[in-house]
Amino acid sequence: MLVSLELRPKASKAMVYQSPLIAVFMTLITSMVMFWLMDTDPFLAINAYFIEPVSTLDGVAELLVKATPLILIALGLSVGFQANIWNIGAEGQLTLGAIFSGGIALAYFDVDTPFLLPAMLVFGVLGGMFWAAIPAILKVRYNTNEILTSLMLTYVGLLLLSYLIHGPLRDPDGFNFPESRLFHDSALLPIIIEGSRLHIGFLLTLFIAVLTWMLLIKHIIGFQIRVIGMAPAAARFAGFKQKKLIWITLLFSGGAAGLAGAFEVSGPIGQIVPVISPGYGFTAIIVAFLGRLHPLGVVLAGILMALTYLGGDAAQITMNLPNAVTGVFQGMLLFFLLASDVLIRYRFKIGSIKKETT
Amino acid sequence: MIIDLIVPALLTIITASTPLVFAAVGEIVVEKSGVLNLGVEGMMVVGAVGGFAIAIITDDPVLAILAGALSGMLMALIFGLLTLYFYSNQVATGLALTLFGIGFSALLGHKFVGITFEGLPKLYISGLSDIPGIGQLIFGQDVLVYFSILSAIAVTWFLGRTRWGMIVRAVGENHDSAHSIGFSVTSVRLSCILFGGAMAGLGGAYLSLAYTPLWVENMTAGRGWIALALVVFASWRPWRAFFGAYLFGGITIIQLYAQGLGVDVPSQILSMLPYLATIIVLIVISRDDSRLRLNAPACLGRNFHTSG
Amino acid sequence: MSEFRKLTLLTLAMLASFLVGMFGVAHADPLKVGFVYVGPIGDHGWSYEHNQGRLSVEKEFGDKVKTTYVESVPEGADAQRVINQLAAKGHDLIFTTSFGYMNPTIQVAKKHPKVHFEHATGYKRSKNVATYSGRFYEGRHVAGLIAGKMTKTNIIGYVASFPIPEVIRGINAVAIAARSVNPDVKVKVVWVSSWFDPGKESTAANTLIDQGADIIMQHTDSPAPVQTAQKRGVWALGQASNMSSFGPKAHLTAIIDNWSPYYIARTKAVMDGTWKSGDTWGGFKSGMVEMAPYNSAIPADVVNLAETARKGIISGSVHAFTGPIKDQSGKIVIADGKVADDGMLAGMNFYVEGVEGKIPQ
Amino acid sequence: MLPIMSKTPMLQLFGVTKRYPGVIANNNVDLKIMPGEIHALLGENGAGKSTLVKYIYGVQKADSGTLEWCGKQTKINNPKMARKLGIGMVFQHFSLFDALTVKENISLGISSKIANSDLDKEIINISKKYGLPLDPDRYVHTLSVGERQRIEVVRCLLQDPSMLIMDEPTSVLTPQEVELLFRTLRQLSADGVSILYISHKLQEIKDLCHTATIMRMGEVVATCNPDHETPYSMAEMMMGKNISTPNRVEDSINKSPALIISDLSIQSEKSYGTDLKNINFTVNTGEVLGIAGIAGNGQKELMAALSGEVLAERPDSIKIANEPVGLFYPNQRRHAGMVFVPEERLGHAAVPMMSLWENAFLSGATKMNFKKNGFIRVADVKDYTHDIIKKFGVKTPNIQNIASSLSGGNLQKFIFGREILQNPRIIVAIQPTWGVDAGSAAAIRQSLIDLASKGCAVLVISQDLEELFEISDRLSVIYDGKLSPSINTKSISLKQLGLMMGGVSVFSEKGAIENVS
Repeated sequence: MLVSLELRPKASKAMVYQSPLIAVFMTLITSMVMFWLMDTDPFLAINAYFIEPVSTLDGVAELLVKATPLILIALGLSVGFQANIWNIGAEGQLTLGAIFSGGIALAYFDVDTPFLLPAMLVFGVLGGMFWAAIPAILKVRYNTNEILTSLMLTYVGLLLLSYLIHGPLRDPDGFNFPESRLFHDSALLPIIIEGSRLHIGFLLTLFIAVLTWMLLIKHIIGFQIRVIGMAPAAARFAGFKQKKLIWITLLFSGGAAGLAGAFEVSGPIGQIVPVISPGYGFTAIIVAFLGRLHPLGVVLAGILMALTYLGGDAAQITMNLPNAVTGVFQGMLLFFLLASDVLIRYRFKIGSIKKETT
Repeated sequence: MIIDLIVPALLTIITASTPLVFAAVGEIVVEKSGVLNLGVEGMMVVGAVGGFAIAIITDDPVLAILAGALSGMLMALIFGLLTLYFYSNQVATGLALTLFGIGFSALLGHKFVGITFEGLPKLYISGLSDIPGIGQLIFGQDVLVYFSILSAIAVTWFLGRTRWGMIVRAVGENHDSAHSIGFSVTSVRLSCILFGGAMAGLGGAYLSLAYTPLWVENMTAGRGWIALALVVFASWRPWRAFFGAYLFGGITIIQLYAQGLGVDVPSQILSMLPYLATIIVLIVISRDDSRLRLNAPACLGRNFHTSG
Repeated sequence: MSEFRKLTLLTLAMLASFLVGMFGVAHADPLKVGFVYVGPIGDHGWSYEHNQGRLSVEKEFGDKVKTTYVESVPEGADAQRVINQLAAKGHDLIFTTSFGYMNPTIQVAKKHPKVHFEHATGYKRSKNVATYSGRFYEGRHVAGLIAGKMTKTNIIGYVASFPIPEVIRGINAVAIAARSVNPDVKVKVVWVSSWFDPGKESTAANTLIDQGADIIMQHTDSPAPVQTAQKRGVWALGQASNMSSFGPKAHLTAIIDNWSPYYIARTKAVMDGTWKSGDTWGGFKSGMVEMAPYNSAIPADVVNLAETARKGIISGSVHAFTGPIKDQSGKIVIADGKVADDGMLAGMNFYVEGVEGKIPQ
Repeated sequence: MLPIMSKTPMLQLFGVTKRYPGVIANNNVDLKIMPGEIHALLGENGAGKSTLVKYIYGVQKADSGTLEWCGKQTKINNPKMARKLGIGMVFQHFSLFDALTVKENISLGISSKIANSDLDKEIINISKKYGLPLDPDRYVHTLSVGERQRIEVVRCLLQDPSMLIMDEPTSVLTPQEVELLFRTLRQLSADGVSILYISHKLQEIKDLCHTATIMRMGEVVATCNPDHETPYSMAEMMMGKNISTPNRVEDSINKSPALIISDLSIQSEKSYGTDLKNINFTVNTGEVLGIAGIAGNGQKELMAALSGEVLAERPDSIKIANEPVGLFYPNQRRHAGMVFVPEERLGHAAVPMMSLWENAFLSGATKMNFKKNGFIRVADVKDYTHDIIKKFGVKTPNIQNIASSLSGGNLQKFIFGREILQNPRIIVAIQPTWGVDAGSAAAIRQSLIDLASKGCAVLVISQDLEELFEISDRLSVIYDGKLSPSINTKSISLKQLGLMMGGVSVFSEKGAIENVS
């Protein structure tokens, strides 16, 4: 092997910023080869993925609409992941948040009050927290693996939504179709850019990103979370209570996912429908890692991820590329991003003939 | 006669459980070596399309099965290269693998939508297979069903009784020690990852070759995730994963049966049963902390790099 | 590195402006028709058939049209964005082919009053939003007659997706038709809570066969139930497209969704400037619903029965929901001699006599 | 005397150099080991001993240099090859697998494929021959540290090695066990087996070894015959400077009970831990109480019980002066004036990947008032960190550097500084100088003595008997979760202590003490 990896004495600060660029560059090269092999003009395809979606104001607004739930959920997850709490059931928590907040909107359907929207958001958070509290209590009381319980509960949550939308929450005038009534204006999030769908939830998400940053970096809770993630024994030594942190991180991530659900139903969707999230809860896991579990990184990663989805639409519309290409394209981008992270802590050693024993 | 009800139900359970057995048993080996590959779904779906494509092109079931395994293995290779040689985070890489696999399989399978073939041939032993009831159950399955049972037994034997199995466990238990007494952690793990990929590929191929012999996009429909849950459910023991898969398949079928019999419970609530049952079993087995910890590979999910 | 990146970006930006320029010029010529699909076109069911309709539009009009499709668009926030994209990119006619696209379509239509929208299976219309759907229950009626005649066990197994009126209507149509020729028939329904999960659909079919069904019908999109029926040696009736290749022996016939005539007609209407909003609910008569070729195993008299019914439906002498029709409790819901009106059909939410179990609520 | 066997050296190294990023671990090292020779490799932590033996054993590659085995130039690519050549190694941090059985562990470490049934017999044979009893079917996690070492030794011996490498083997053994091990090693030496013996315990080397190679900062500084040297002269060569022994000032302050433990019993949380049984002791202000014992006899559990990581059953089983604190959590105990230094520096006392100031915050937060409404007062923490670094001579370029970038000694000084600057009434430290260079170790011991002289109650739990004799006023022994009454350090011999550590109840049965003394 002529190229080997060598541990850097110190993590490279420069590479923290450069490695994503390297990854994007590698993705560009590889995907252009792929497009070329598929008899598609590589430059047009790249244009469709990266430039076209954001070439109009409306496009930018849509990008941020799409990025909002991804960022919000990933913020919550990144806090948990830092503490080694693997909540991968954000999809279900989002669904419960949507059910709770949408339930309030429907219960007070005829009431026109400025308190309705805040109440919906609060109930959205509570719904997500409720669903995340189940893995929390099972982990604290019975030591049950939260990866699996939160995942199983996602399926249960989606079926619960299906049950409710085919029954109690159904629009009474909707010919028994599985949709709720459209919410009244008092249950809808204010729009930031007139004529677009960009709602105030995006600003709230940015605000939550700042709060998360403060919590993680400046606050003792964040310190405890990081310690328990990196060295559980040191957390015990310092007197941090593990069970309390399990509760905090799961409720935080569940609450964030629930809020994302509330944003979706009170923002771009405006009613309860059988499919509220196209898998945001799972995609957000990747967003959290791409963002290196850092709030700022999560915001950027969320926007990048959203861009690939919008790019996928654009590629279908303008290039007639099948949707499957988007999955492949996203996968490659992620692979390169994940692989290039190695350069932060390692560097390439070229020309070394001595190979490690492994 | 009760056997007339039970035998067909068992036959249905076998087909529903076999893909889970393959994927879960494969993942057990991967996790025993200390690697958490969450990309099972992605490997399965690529295995499904790979197996089906070769079945249509060559019309040779053996080649098709091999192609399914190989497709899963190639996907696993991506995961192995990233996590073992580029030290990427295993959780994120596994998820990305699933995302990639679903798209990639759709791209590959484009030309095979709407085509069918007759499916894997079933064993027929004159006399034995004709025994009413159990004849078909025991002597009338396709080769992959037998192979799935064999694989659970073989992996149990491999991990528990062979030197190589011991090495796998040792690497998953303490990769630093394993390295210092001279085992190549990276090669052991790569082999396990590839094996896991091949098994997931077989699970996927079973879906497209035997369970429903056709290719449609995203046909694994979340079975990879169930397989992952089964691994912990089984506390990393292949034969328990085998029974776990049959239990899960059984509950799925019982709820469909209940509907057919007109049980007055909303179908969505019945569909929750397998997931709720999994949670309950997880609670029961997790309560004994020490036993779980003894079986769980200590290095699970941690990357290894020689310190020099 | 950053130099190269700049260069790449520059190139891409140039290309982008070039592209925009091109669109400005190219817009006037062919009519742009957009399609939004809920599933992959590779599902061999619902979205597949809509895509067949798109292809026939292309074939019919050649380079006078340019069609675009976006597949696997989730119902929810994404739908509105995609529909809006199509409208913003200069499509003159947009077909949104899933019920869940109803409100997004209405929303986008408000913003683009000059674009013509066609929403499948919904009930909300506006000046530039028309709705259309198929009277698939007419096909179910014919299928029900065949099933009632062909069953030996008098149990029809029905693999169903979600309890929406459209699916329930189909189940009832089958039960009514089958019992009209064979009063002992019962319909057993298993809900799989999915439109598309071949494995689960196959398992559900197996379950029904285990419980005595010798005819498998389905209102899900994959051909797996047909395959299963073939494997188990019982009859099957396909859904949405001709599925006989998946079970040549078992496949009695299928109800085919044929969107082509409608899509061609509506495209032509836009070209001619005669497009008007409205609701089209087409059945056998308009060709939107068809029966797949009958299996040669069906006796001639049964084929006759089926064909008579089909022709009767076309001529208007036969209606699938003709009273007296009783619900499960035995109460008469459609009086003797009356037929169900479209309002009742659209919101149908009860089982008729002969269907087992309860509708999941 | 070295038995003369052959003129050809068993192993010879020429100019071995190994660089790590930023460090030269081995610089042009030469080494020669004759057949049957017990050869000491002596040096402080970080002198490059471990790197060198890892090279010999094929675990790591060198950047340059050659190796001759039995006079032939050889390249050892991996441990398997080393074992094939006849090199066996007993690691300092055992290379064992907790979840596997003794037999499985042994079988993994040997290249020859001895059938399972035979292996059982072989293990028992070797065990008997060298007095190393082992049960092949037990799981490693149920074994004591001493037993674990036996696995490693037996594993090596099963392969009839020509050379045995032992990395700090005696640090976990009682003096009696050490004697037993030495007997085994001498027997092997007489059979012609070469032994490369790594240690920094000078007396041991003098007792056992034929030759000593002394390393410092990656280089060989001397090769000598230990018989001709004094421990002091070897220490000087090893350290390159004079070593200070702690100064003890006979105290004049009034002593009063500071930490009182009465009838402390705790069931271990871990399935293979040691239960604490009726532990009683008192530490007075201004004195150092030492607790000796072989690892695995309840030290960790005792430490956890004292620090509050595990709570006692009753509040009054642990008292600070008169205040019952048995049900206090760690930070409540810190408020009451206790500080703790756990055994594991990285991962327990400090978070490896966190900066020094964050690690200062880790245990300093409570007592030093570093929080305001839950937010961290970063500036104050950083001042405090600078203070620690200055007062305790911690060598680091920056307080932003992560804990794992510090050498063991520097980090341990930092940890002690962090705790001591909180002005404790009571300090509890376990293995305070384990794996720490001699200079830092001396500084740490001195700081403990100074602390006592200022009126602090000091409790030191350690396996290092020299250390305990050096700093303790009184000594107790922990064995199987039980603690002996304390004895004045001056009135006990090393031998007695050794017997107590081995479980002989010297004090409860009067006769026993007379038998041994």
